[in-house]
Parts: sequence; C-alpha cells; structure tokens
Amino acid sequence: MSFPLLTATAVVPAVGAIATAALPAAKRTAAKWLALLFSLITFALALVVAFRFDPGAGAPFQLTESHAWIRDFGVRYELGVDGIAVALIALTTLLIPFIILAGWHDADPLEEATPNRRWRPTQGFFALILAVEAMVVLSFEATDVFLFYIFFEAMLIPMYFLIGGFGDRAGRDGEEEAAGRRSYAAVKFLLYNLAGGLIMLAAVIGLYAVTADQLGTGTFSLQQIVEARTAGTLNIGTGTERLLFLGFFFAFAVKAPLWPLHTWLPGAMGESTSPVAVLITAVVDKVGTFAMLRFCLQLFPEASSWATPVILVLALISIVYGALLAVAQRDIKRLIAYASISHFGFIILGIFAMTSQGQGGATLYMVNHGISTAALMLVAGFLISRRGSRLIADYGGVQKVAPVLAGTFLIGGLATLSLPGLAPFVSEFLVLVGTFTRYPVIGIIATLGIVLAALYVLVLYQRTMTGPVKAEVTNMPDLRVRELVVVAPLIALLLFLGVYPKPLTDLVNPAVQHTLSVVDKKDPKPTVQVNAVPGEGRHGHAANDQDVEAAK
Amino acid sequence: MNPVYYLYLAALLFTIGAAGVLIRRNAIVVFMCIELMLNACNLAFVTFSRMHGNLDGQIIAFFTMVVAAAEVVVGLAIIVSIFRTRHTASVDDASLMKL
Amino acid sequence: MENLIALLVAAPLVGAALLLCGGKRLDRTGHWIGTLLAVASFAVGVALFADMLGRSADHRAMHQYLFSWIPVGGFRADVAFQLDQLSMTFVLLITGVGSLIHIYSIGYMEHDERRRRFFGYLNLFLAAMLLLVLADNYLLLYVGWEGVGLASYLLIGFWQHKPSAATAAKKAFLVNRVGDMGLSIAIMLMFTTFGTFAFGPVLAATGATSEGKLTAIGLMLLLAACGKSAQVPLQSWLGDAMEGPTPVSALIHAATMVTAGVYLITRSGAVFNAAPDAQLAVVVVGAVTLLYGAIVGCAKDDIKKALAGSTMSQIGYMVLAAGLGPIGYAFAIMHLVTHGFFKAGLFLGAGSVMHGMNDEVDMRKYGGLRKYMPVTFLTFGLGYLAIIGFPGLSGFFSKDKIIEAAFAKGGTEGWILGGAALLGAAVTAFYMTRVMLMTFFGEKRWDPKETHPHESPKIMTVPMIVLAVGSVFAGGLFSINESFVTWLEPVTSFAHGHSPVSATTVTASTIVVLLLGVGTAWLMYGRKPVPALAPRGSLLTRAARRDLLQDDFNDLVFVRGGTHLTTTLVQLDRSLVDGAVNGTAASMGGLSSLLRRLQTGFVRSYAVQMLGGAAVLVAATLLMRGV
Amino acid sequence: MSSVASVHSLWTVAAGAPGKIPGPHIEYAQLSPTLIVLGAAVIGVLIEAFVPRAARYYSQLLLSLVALAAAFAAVIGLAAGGFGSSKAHIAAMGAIAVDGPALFLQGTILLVSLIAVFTFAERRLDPAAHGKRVDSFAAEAAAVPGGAAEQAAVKAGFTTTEVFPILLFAVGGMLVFPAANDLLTLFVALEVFSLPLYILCALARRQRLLSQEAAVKYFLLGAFSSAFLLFGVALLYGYAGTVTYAGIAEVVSDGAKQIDPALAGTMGNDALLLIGGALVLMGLLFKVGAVPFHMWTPDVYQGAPTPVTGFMAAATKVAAFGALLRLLYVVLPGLRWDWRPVLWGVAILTMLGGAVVAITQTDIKRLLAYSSIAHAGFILAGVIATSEDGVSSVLFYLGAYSFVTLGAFAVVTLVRDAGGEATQLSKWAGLGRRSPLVAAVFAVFLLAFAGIPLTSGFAGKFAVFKAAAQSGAGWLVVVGVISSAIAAFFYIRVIVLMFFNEPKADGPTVAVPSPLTTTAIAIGVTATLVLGLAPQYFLDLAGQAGVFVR
Repeated sequence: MSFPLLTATAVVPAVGAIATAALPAAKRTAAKWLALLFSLITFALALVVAFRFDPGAGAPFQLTESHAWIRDFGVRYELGVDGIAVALIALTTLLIPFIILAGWHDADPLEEATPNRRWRPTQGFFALILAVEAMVVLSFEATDVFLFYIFFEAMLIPMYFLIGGFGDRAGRDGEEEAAGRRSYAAVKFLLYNLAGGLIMLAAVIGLYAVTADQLGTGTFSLQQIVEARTAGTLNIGTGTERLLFLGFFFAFAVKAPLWPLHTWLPGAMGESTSPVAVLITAVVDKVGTFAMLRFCLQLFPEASSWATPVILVLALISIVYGALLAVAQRDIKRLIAYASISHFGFIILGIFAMTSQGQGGATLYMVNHGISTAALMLVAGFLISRRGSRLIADYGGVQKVAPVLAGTFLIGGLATLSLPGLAPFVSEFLVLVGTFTRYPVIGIIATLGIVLAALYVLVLYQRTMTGPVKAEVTNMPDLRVRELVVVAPLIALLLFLGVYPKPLTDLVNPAVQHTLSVVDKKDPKPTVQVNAVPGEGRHGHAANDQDVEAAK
Repeated sequence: MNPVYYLYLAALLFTIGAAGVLIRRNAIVVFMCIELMLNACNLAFVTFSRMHGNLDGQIIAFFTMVVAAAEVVVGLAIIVSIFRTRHTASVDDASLMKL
Repeated sequence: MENLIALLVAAPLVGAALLLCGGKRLDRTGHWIGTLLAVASFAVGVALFADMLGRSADHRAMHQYLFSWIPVGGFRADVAFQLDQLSMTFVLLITGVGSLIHIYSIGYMEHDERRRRFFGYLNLFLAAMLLLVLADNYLLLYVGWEGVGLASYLLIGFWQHKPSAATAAKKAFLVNRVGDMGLSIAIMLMFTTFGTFAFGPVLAATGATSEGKLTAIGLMLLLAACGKSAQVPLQSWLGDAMEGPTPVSALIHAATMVTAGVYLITRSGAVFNAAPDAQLAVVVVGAVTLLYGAIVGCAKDDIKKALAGSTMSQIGYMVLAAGLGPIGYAFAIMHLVTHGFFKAGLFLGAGSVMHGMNDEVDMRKYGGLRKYMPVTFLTFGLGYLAIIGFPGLSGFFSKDKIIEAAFAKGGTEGWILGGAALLGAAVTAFYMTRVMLMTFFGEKRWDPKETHPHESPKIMTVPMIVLAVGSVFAGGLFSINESFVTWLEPVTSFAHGHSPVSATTVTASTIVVLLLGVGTAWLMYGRKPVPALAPRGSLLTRAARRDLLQDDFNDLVFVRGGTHLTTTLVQLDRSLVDGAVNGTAASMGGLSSLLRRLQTGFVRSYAVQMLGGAAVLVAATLLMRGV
Repeated sequence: MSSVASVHSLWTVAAGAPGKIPGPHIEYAQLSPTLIVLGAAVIGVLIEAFVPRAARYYSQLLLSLVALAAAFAAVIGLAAGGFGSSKAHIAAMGAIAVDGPALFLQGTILLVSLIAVFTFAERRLDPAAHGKRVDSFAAEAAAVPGGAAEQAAVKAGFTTTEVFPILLFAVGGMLVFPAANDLLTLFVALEVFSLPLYILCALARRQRLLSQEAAVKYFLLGAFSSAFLLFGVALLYGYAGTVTYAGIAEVVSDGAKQIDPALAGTMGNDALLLIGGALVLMGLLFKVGAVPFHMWTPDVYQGAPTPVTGFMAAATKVAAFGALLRLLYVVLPGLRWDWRPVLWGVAILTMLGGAVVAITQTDIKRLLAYSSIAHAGFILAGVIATSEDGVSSVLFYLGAYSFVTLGAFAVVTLVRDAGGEATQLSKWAGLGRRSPLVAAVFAVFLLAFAGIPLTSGFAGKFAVFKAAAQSGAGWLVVVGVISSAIAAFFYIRVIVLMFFNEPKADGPTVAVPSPLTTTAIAIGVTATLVLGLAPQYFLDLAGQAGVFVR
C-alpha cells in the first residue's frame, strides 16, 4: 500500500479549511495567506498525481485506493483516477489559488461594520472555498457511486454559504436589497441542486437494490458493476435501467446545467462575487458533466443510448438558447452565466455524441471552459469592483483608461468565443466534428453557436471597453499586480493549450476510448478511404501512427 | 342468552363514549366519556373471557380499572389546574396553539 | 531549406508578441522592430523563392512538419506547412506589400500615441495571413483565417474611441464569423467524407467522391470565401471597414486579406472542378459582386469607400475567374497580384492625400490637388491607369485575360459572364476616373485657411513609388510567354479556353468600353465643376450611396428581428422556464397554508380527525381482505 | 410455544384447585434495567417526601443519573451476556421479551433519558429569581400562574424537583413498551409512560397557559387513543382467546384449526382480527405521531417545557416504534398483506403531510414538531420493509434521530429573550452573526434533519430507504425523497434566517448554559457527526439486534 496520493490531494485542502477557519478574527491577512498556501500545496500534489498517472497503462483507473467503509450499505472508500479525472483535478486545483487571489478583498468586513470578535467572514470565505475544493476533488476521484454521491451532495452546503454569504459591494440599491437577492439566489441554488440530488438518491438506492438482488451483495463499486455487466452476471431490466439513468441524469443535468434546468445559474453567478461565480461554473458544475461521462454512460449504457436523442436536442437548445439570452443581458455577470449555459450545452452535446472526438472534445472543453471563464469572469470582477456596478450600460471607453484590463478582458472574451489559437477552439471544434460525424444536422445547427458567441462577446466588449470614456470610469485604475498575477498565467495557459493541446489529449484519449468501449460505440468510418497521404511530411507519420493505435 | 349481545352492547357503549368525546365541551364530561369507552372495553373483555372459557379477559378488566383510576388522577389534576387558571372547563377555550 | 518556412510565420509573430506585451518601454523603437521583422520575413520569402526557382517545376513544393496538433481518435490535425508555387506567390505578395506598408505606416502613424500597438497588430496580421497561405490542411488554414479576422477586427477598431470604428470592427468580425461557419462545416464534411482534411489527401480523393458531397463542401467553402472576400451576400462589412487607418485598408482590405477567399477557392480547385454546380454558384457570386461593387463605387463621395467598392468589384473579377475552373485559376491569382500592387498603391495615395488634407475623406472637399502633392498624384495616377486596364499596364493584362476566360466559358453562360465582365470594366473606368478628377483636377473646393495640402514625407512616398512601379510592370512581366501561368500550373492546372470571340476582339472591346467609361466620367465631373455638396442624385445613385440598401436589409432582418427574438426569449425564460420552478415552490406554500387550517387548535376537531382516521384505517384493512 | 402453555396451565390450575397456585417465575436479572429505573423512581418519590428542599435537587439529580447509568450498564451486561442474540427469550411468563431489538431500544431510551436529565437539570438559563437559580419548570405546579401562591413559591425558591421521579417513571414505562410481549403489558406500559408525560407537559415555568393547554390536549387525545387501543386489544383477545403475541400469532398463522365449535363465532373470526389489529395499530401510530393521528404533536411540542419536548420527541418515538415493530413482526406477520398497503398509505401521508405543513410554520418548536412527523413517515418506510434489514434500519434511524432531536431542542432552550425562550422564528434572524458557534451547531442539526450526507440523518435515511427499496417499495422511496426535498426547504429557511439576515436590534440573546446543557448538545453533535461519518459499527449493532424472539 503506497502513499495514498489521492486522499492526500483532498485532505490537504480540507485541513487547510479547518486551519483557516480556526484563525482568530484579527488574523485576517494571515488567513488569506494560509488558504493560498494550502491551495498551492494541493496544486503541487495534483501535479504529482498527473505525473504519476500513466495514460498508456491498461487499467481504467490508477493510483487506486480501497478501504472498507460502510459494509451494510455496500459502500467502500474507493478512489481512482482516469485521464479525465486527472485533467479535471488538475484544473480544479489550478484554479483555486487564482480564485483565492482574486477574492483577496472580497470578504473583508465593511469599514463601517462594528468589529465583532465572533463573526469572522474572511476566515469563513477562504475556509469554505478550500472545503469546496476538497469535496470537488474527492468527487472526481471517487469510483464508488455512493462515495461520489456523498461529496456531490455535501459540496452544496459550503457553496451555498459562499453564494449567500458574500456578494459584490454596494450596487445600485442598498446592502439590504442586495443581501435579499443574494440569499434568494443561494436558496434557489441549494434547493434546485438538492432536489436533483435527492432524485438521484432514489436512483442510487435503486441501483443498490438491483445489485444486491442480482449479485447477492449490493455494491456501489463502479468497476465491479461494469465488470459484472460485461460478464453478464448483472443485467438490469430495460425499464429499471432507464429509470435509474434518468434519476442520475436529472441530478447531473441540474448541476451542469442543461436547459430547462438552468434557471438557478444566472442568479447564483450574478449575485455571488466573481471568484465564487468562477468556482460555481468552472469547478463545481464540471462535476455534473464529469459524472455524466463517468457514471451515466458507464453504469447504464443502454439507457444512455436510449436517451441520447432527447439529450442531444436539449443540449442543442441550451447552446442556442443560452447564447441568445446572453446577447440580451444587461448585467455583465449574468451575460457570462448564460454564455456558460451555452458552453455546457456544447459539453453535453459532445458527451452524448458518443464519438471519440465528441467525448474527448467534451473533456477538453471542461478544462478549457474552466480556464477561459475564469479569465473572463475574474477580469469582469476586477472591472466591477472598480465601478461598483454590474450593469454593462454603466461602462464605456474603459479601454482608454485601463488598456491592460481591457486587453485581458478581450482575450478572455476571444477565448469564450473560441477563437482559433486559443484553447477553447480546439475543444469546441472537436465537439462539433464529433457530433457532426454521427448527427450532421445537429452538428450544423450547433455551429450557429460560434456566430452567436461572437455576437455576445463583441457586443459586451464594445459597450464596456470602447467608445467615448464615461465620466464614472475616467479615473479607473488599471490592473494591479495581484490582479495581473491572477490573469496572466490563465491567459498564457489558454494560448499554450490552444497551440499544443497534445499533452491533454494524450491524457484523455485512453479514458475516452475506455468509456466508448463500455458504451460499446465505435466512431463512424469515413465514406471515402484515403490512401497514403502524398503531400504530408515523413516525420508526421511516426507521430500520427500511435494516435491511430490509440484510436483502436 | 347469546353472549354476542354483550359484545354488541360493548360496541354501542364504546360508540356512545366516542361520540361524547366529540360532542361535549366540558373537559370533565369528555373525560367521563373516555372512561365510558374504557368500560366498554372491559365489558368486551369479560364477554370474550366468558366465551373463551379462560380468565384472561377478566384479569385484564381489573388491570384496565386500575389504569383508568390512575388516568383519572392525572387527568383531574391537569383539568383542575387549567380550570383554576382559566376559570373554565371548556375544552374549546384551550385553543391558543393552532395552525 | 524547407525548415525556413516556419520562420516566415515566426518572425512577424515574435514581433507581435514583443510589441503587444512589451509595454511602454518599446514605444520609441516599436515601429522599427515591427518593420524590421516584416522585412525579415520578406527576405526569407525571397530566399525560399530563389531556392524554389532552382528546382524543376514538379519538385518545387516544399513541406515542413512541425508537430501533431490535435490527435483525437481518427481525428488528426498537424501543424505543418506546405509551400508550393501558389503559396509562394502569396508569401511574396503578403510580405512584400506588407513590408512596404509597414514602412509607410511609420510616417502615417507618427503622431498616434498607440503606434507601437498598431505595428503589433500589423505584425499579428502578417503572421496570421502567412499561416493561412502556408497551412497544409484546412484546420490550420482556419486558424490563419480567423487570425486575420482578429487582426482586421483590431485594426478596423484601432481608433476605438470612435463608436463608428468600434461598430465597424464588430460588424466585420460578425459577418466573417458567418463565413467561418461555412468553413468549419466544410472541414467537418471533409472529415466525415475523407477522414482527414489535409490538402494532399482530400484534393487527391475528390475523384472517388459523390458529386453531391463535393458540391456541399464547395458551397460551404464559397460561403467562407464570401465572408472573407466581401462577396455578395456577405460584402456589407467592407465599406465600414474603411474606418480603420488607411494603411490597414491598403494592406488588409485591398491587397491581401480580402483575397483570401480567392486563395481558398483556387486551393480547393480539385473540389470545385468535380462539382459544377458549386462552380456555377462561384461564378454567379463573382459576376454579381463585380457589378455591385462597381456601382457602389460610382456613388461614394468618401474616397476610401469608393476605393472599397472598387476592391469588391475587382475581387469579384478574381472570384469569377476562379469559378471558371482550370481556365481561370491562374488569371484569378494573376489579377490578385497585380490588384495587390495597384490597389495598395491607390489606398496609400488616398492615405497620403488625407494626410495632407488633415484627414478629410470627402472627395467633394478635394480638388486640384495635383500641384500640391505631385508624387502622390503621379503614383495614384499610375495606379489609376493600371486598375482601369489601360493597355500595357498590369491591370490590362490580368483583367483582359479574365474577360476572355469568361467568354470562353461558352454558351449563354459565357456570353452573360463575359458581358458582365465587360460592363464592369466600363464602370470601373468610370468611377476611377471620377475619383481621379474629383481629387486631383478641377478647382480646389477646400478652404485654404484651415487646410494646407502638402506632399507626404519620403518614408511614405517611397513605398507608393515602389507599388506604382509594380502596378505598371507586373502584369506585362507575368504575361511574357505566360510565365505566370506556367509557374502556377503544377498547382492549379491550366487549360486553354476556347472563346467564341477571338482574343483580339475581346481586347478591342475592352479598350472601347474603357474609353466610354472614362469619357462619361469626364463629361460629368471633368467639364463642369463638382458641387461641394452632393446633389440628391437619381434613385440608383441614392441606393448606391447606401450600398444598394444592403445594410437597411440586414438592419431590418437580423438586427431588429434578433433583438426582438432575444427580448422575447428573456421574457419566456423568466415567466415560463423559471416560472414553472417558482410556481411549484409557490404552490407548495399554498398547499401548506391550506393544510395548516386542519390544525384548528380545538381538541375535539382533532378527536374527530382521529376517529375518521381510525375508521379509514379499519375500512382499509377490511377492504384489503375483502371481508 | 412454552410461554403459551405455561399461561394456559396457570389459568386451568387456578380454575381447578385454588390454593395451589405456583408463584409466577420472574427473571429479575433480565428485567433489571426496568426494575432499576422504576425502583429509583419510587425512591425519588420518597426523597420528595423526606429530604429537605435544599438537598432535593442534587439528590434527585444524582439518583436519576445513577439509576439511568446503572440501567444502561445492565442493558450492556445483558447484551454482552448474549440475550440480544443467542439467549434471547421471553421472560416474566411470556409478558416481556428480552431480545435484540428490546435491548437495543432500551439502551437508546436510557441514553436519551440520561441526556434529557441533563437538560431537565439546567439552572443557568433562566435569570435567577430572588437570588435563586431556577430551571424551566414551574415553581409550584398547582399554583395559579401569576397568582399570589405562585409568587410566594417563587420567592421561597421552590422548584419542582418531582420532575425527576416523574421522568424516571416515564422511562420505566418506555423500557417495557418495546419489550412488551402481550397486549396487556403493552397497554399498561403505554399508560405508565404516557401519564407522567401528561404531567410533565403542564409544568412549564414560562407560558403556563400554553403548557397547561398542551397537557390537556395531550391527555385527552392520549386517553382517547388508548381507549381505541384497548378496544382493539379486546377484539384481538376475542379473536385469539389470548393476548400473548405468540398465542395470537399462532392462531393467525394456522388459522382456526383446533378450536371448539362453541367459539366459532369469535375465535378465528377475521373481522375481529382485522378490526382489532387496526385499532391497536392506530393506538401506536398515535404515539409515533403519524398522519392522521398527529394533530397533538405540534401543539404539545410547542406548549411543553422545551426539555420535556426534547425528551418526548426522542424517547417516545423510540419506544413507540419499538412496540410497533414488535407488534407487526411478531403478531401480525401472517397479515403482512393486509397491513402493508395500509401502512403504505399512512407512511406517504405522514412524510408528505409533515413536510408540506412545516413549510409555513413560524415557531421553531412547531417546526421541529412537524419535521418529527415527517421523520416518523421516513421511519415507517423502514417498518414497511418487513425484513431483518428493515428492523435494523429502523433501529439505527431511531438512534440517530433521537440524538439529533435532543440536541436541537437543547439549542432551542439557549435562545432567549425577556419572555423566556424566543421560539418565534423571526427572532432568530441573524443569530449566526451574534453567536456563530450556536448557530453553526444548530445548522448541523438542521442539516442532519434534512439528511445531508456526512450527517447521521443521511445514514439513517439511506438505511431505511434502502431496506424499503429492497423489499420492493421503490415508489415509497421516491415519495420519500420528494418529501425530503420539500422538507429541505424549511430547514434551509432557518439557516438563511440565522446566517444571511441582519440581526434585529431587539433580537434574543444566547444564554451561556451550564456544563449540563453543554454536554447534552456536545453529545448530540458528536453523535450526529460520528454516525454520519462512520456508521458501520452502529449499523452492526442494529444489525445484530434485528431479530425478534417469537
């Protein structure tokens, strides 16, 4: 039994959360640094995981840990990662330090607030962020359905406090008003997701009942169930499987969020501070799409392909609908939220296209969308914090007074509209191709998304950054060092992954192939067989052949 | 004469008692109705005991009486105390807590 | 040698990175760095060209594989370059003209405090454009394709404080995005059909593919081309794009970027050759646009807008030629190159005029400028002669060939296309003469007190002169025993068209229509003085001033309709989708306060309910048994 | 069935030859938990009679703690002695079962009561009256509130130390209730623990009117329901000719075979059986507070002194569900197909009803009352499973739930304003700002109620739903999760109130409790978290205790 790397990756932030929360009220700055330190350690650990992980190895899950936990429920503490999980863990642990840095002052008590020895919002803020990180990481690592479910649900609570407890300063109508809207958004978020989770609970229990009924002992171990399936010892009746699938999918679709279950997202992202908004859309929501890929598809292959048409249509609606609503938004953050809905549509589309391009693209999309939204949202947050308003109409000509801010904002935006050369393009195009190969019409309609994306991003940029300088923004400071430290690496990453995504694809491909093999789907073959490529470079083949191997 | 009639009587008494509980306002009367129900039960016990030819029923009847007596003690205590505070024994007046 | 190819792209890319991230400390040297790297890229291009000439015709294509870009399953996109004669031509044009315009801009942007960024953008554009023409597969081409789009977006909106500029930039990007949709769909089609989208295999495999698929691919490519090359119906952005600084208009919106569409079609020749329907669509688009652009060009008083119109129509010629297939590709490219010279020259001239007239663009406020800025006048004049196809100058050779080829299409089609091309030539002659007269001849219509027209500095005039030289001789040079055609043939293949009318007749008629056009223009603008305020003008004129109501149409359909759609959707989202959720919650609350009523607080009512419950319980149990 | 035989022989002998009655054979050791508690209760009464006032509080407190601890030790001893599993059998001539479920429930009840005693004995919360520390019970229950007599009593510093023996009596009854193995014992035990509770309800120091009203309602309805239960017992007796579970079960299982024709009318008459069974069932459902027999719950929970409420909410449920389980599993297994559908209905009504009505509550105690109703519904889902898993899941749930409840009500006692406890929800606004710790603790309890993972509430809920699902009650589970979703709504509402609303200027203060309440709450929290994080050990306990002796 080697060093439990995966557990450590989750335990460190958890410990960090406790440590941060324990600091006395006066030690605010210390708390911030402590939180940052722990998040960095976590990231380091995640990197170790990434390096220790070997994409080539045959086993679907690596670095596995397995201990007995609740025998009566057939629950084991089973951790393990495949390429997809590794990528997402890396993303999560990478983003958290930036989120913490970006939110450095978001939880400082208001100046006029009376000092209260007991009430320690700052400590709470950072502790909660770390708590969320721990749970998210665990839910990426869990290979036991029940274990996953536990953290999938539990992470709602700290998220809920983050959304409801902390928001942008001031705003047009006073603090009281804002607090009201905040807690409304928070409650909506929680109830929405809780409802989803509870429906899923029913399905989880159902799954146990089925396994217990057919395997003698009920189990939640993903691998066991998949193996039992392939071995034929376990076959869930069609009706049951579909019900269970729907139970699972509903929860994930709420989390993702998929139209028409999306209405909690704009509120939650709009009312919370932008780092928290990033946490929601870039980190927490990814658990939903990730779970579709890992649990929905692998546990219920038949049901998945049964539901595919409907889901694809919903995803398509999300793409177009989200984009159109984004165009109409007057509030920067809500606009980004609707953009995210559109993007999640793409991710889900890719997952259920059931092609290696689609799912590989979807996975890349999760990572890239995380980074790009983080970049855009955080810069937007900096902008908002300067002016104290989220309304697009309140800005104009910022680019003249704060060129760097405007520049980073533009790059974030360009990433959001997935400009070639930036990371999101790779994933979006893969998703489109992957969908197109199997469902041409849907693929074509989905490409509308790229036009609409350009529309809402450029309109946003034009209205806020260009044109004559508005009076209120004339003496708006440009990005500070801390803020640059947050944004620059993200942008660099966007560029790098846009030009050289191979490390990521190599990481993800085997996992995707495994998923597809479980679902028993093959990529459609091209209609025309092209023989040896004349024009292409000789070095090319060596590199490409192994990809062909990977494809098999 | 057929012991079953006693059962019918018991049932009748029980019903009367129950009806009384529903109809009467005065706590004391309500309480007496409950006692009536208990006694109906006793009657049933004794009858069945007779029919089965074993004594269990009769023994139970004694137990029931004892319990009823205890109930009276507690019940009256409560009713009296609330009567002293509110100067009324109507159960309908005791309806501060609702919804 | 072929390992140098990457350098072509790398040089300007490095420049862009340096200038955009370098910060203030590069403000004073920035423009030199930018120019230097552009020139460097040009030098590399020349070197490669020399090397290429050294080889035999069919071993000239070079290929450089850098790394595997996106490998996912059967999907393999590489970052690899392919430099054949076609690409080479473009590389020289882009880097050459590009370098010249860099130099010109040093002078033109001298007083702009954001000059460093301007050069950064220019370099970025060069890099993207070179990537576009060097890519060895469609996906990488797509990257360059959008890259130039981005650069053009940034440069059109360079003066962002002007709302008009910002809007124009946004419009350009959006319209292009529509085209990009076409390109991406085309790539997807290729992937599903061939399992790859590298030029080599795809173009090789066209024979084995159903015509329907190829037609689809062709049409999608055409859509892309329309977007980028401002062809009908996606031409609306080019006019507004003139909001950008004039060098930008010269480089991007005249010489290079807007011709990318022609490159795409020529490059995908194999596809179009096998898909006649697609080809027909191409020629139709070309013909329509060349007339459209010409007509618009006649009505504009803004010198740059007039030139923009002419750009459209000239590219229309190229597209038309490219649509004609093997008989046209070479000429399309040839006209593209010559056009690159004279149109760039014209724009730089216009820029120099504006430079001297403190940025006045309305030609009605010019007049008689020839003695104030002789060099500009001379270079502009040569460009003018070239574009109207004055015998012996570049335009003459290239355009004439296209008209011939158009007739050579044969049948009614041939007559229609040829006629359109001829008509276009006439109109071109008309509006260019109009520009010429209004700008440099007649009496001055500007107020000498405010404006002091003067010749531009050397750094601006030298590039103009070079371009002028190009626009004079390039055409002739290319046509000496069809050197250009033979040069391109290995890539584009070439077939002699058999035109129903002899070449000499065509040439003669072109010259005739040319004289007609010039004559009318002189009658209208040369003889009688030009009113400083535009007359109301005929219905056609007024329509032409508004780009033949194109924008009004877009505005009505897309902008208004779109806004309406989105706003209604927002309503629906709130009332319907979210309403359903909140409704459930509310109804729960209602139900709750309803059920609360049962809790009356009266013991007796409780007792009643209990009794009822008991009754139900008993009844249910009995029913279960059916007793 | 030895017990039946013995009983019968007893009666026949008695009928035959008087004077030669063999003394009944009682296994005192195995009944020791009950005996200890009841004995202590009697001593408590004597203390009230003979020990001077000043010393009563401490002596009573000591006595109760020792007694309960000893009883608990006895239970452990019995369990260790294997009476939970191998040596499980029926003691006291067939009257009382000593088996796994009985011992488990008795253990739980004893622990709960132990903690309850802590909260009963709390004397730091209410401001001292005339320099004397006072607890939450009336100075002199008999005195008219606000009357001269009461003022005198308060001045004299009287306190109702009788609560301790009364509590012990109730506990005694509760210990017997789930172990009762014949209907008579069941009825007697029911009354033995109900009557003391009626009294306890009336003893609040503040808001006597509500307290007394609660007592009256509870008493009248309780008596009413027990009358029904008794009638049911009578009918069952008529059906089987005996009241021992085993006896009835026998008659139920192999119908009416070897019975003399004379009794054909009654013996084995299914109508009697069904009606009787239904009525007994109703009596028990009343105690667990299941819809439609739940109306007393909110009023009584609200009116009773909060420590008593906590005790009732926790212990009564445990005892009542224990009895319900035994009745259904031992007496009526043969009738499963009759009562299961009925209970289905009841469970669904209870889950939904409790959850829905709770949404609009404005008083924290009432809110918790309705939540307890909803939870009764969840537990019923486990009861319906009719499998060993079902039993153990219910046992586990009861254990988990009772600690959460006690803790929650203990916290409620801390939040006070001028008028005593501030149970108005609106007054709890911004509590999280004032005293984050208390608010956080309460939040933990609420989350446990809501069944959020990593709390005991989730483990329990999962256990019962799992059992239900495995026994084919899938749709019940679906209803269950839906109602927990509804329930989540109002738990969250309280959390919002505490953390996201600005504290009101005249808001309540959080009293600093003595170690007594502190320990109570601490135990509650620990239990909640431990059973949430590592439930396996306790699941094993419950699992081993899953078999009823027949």
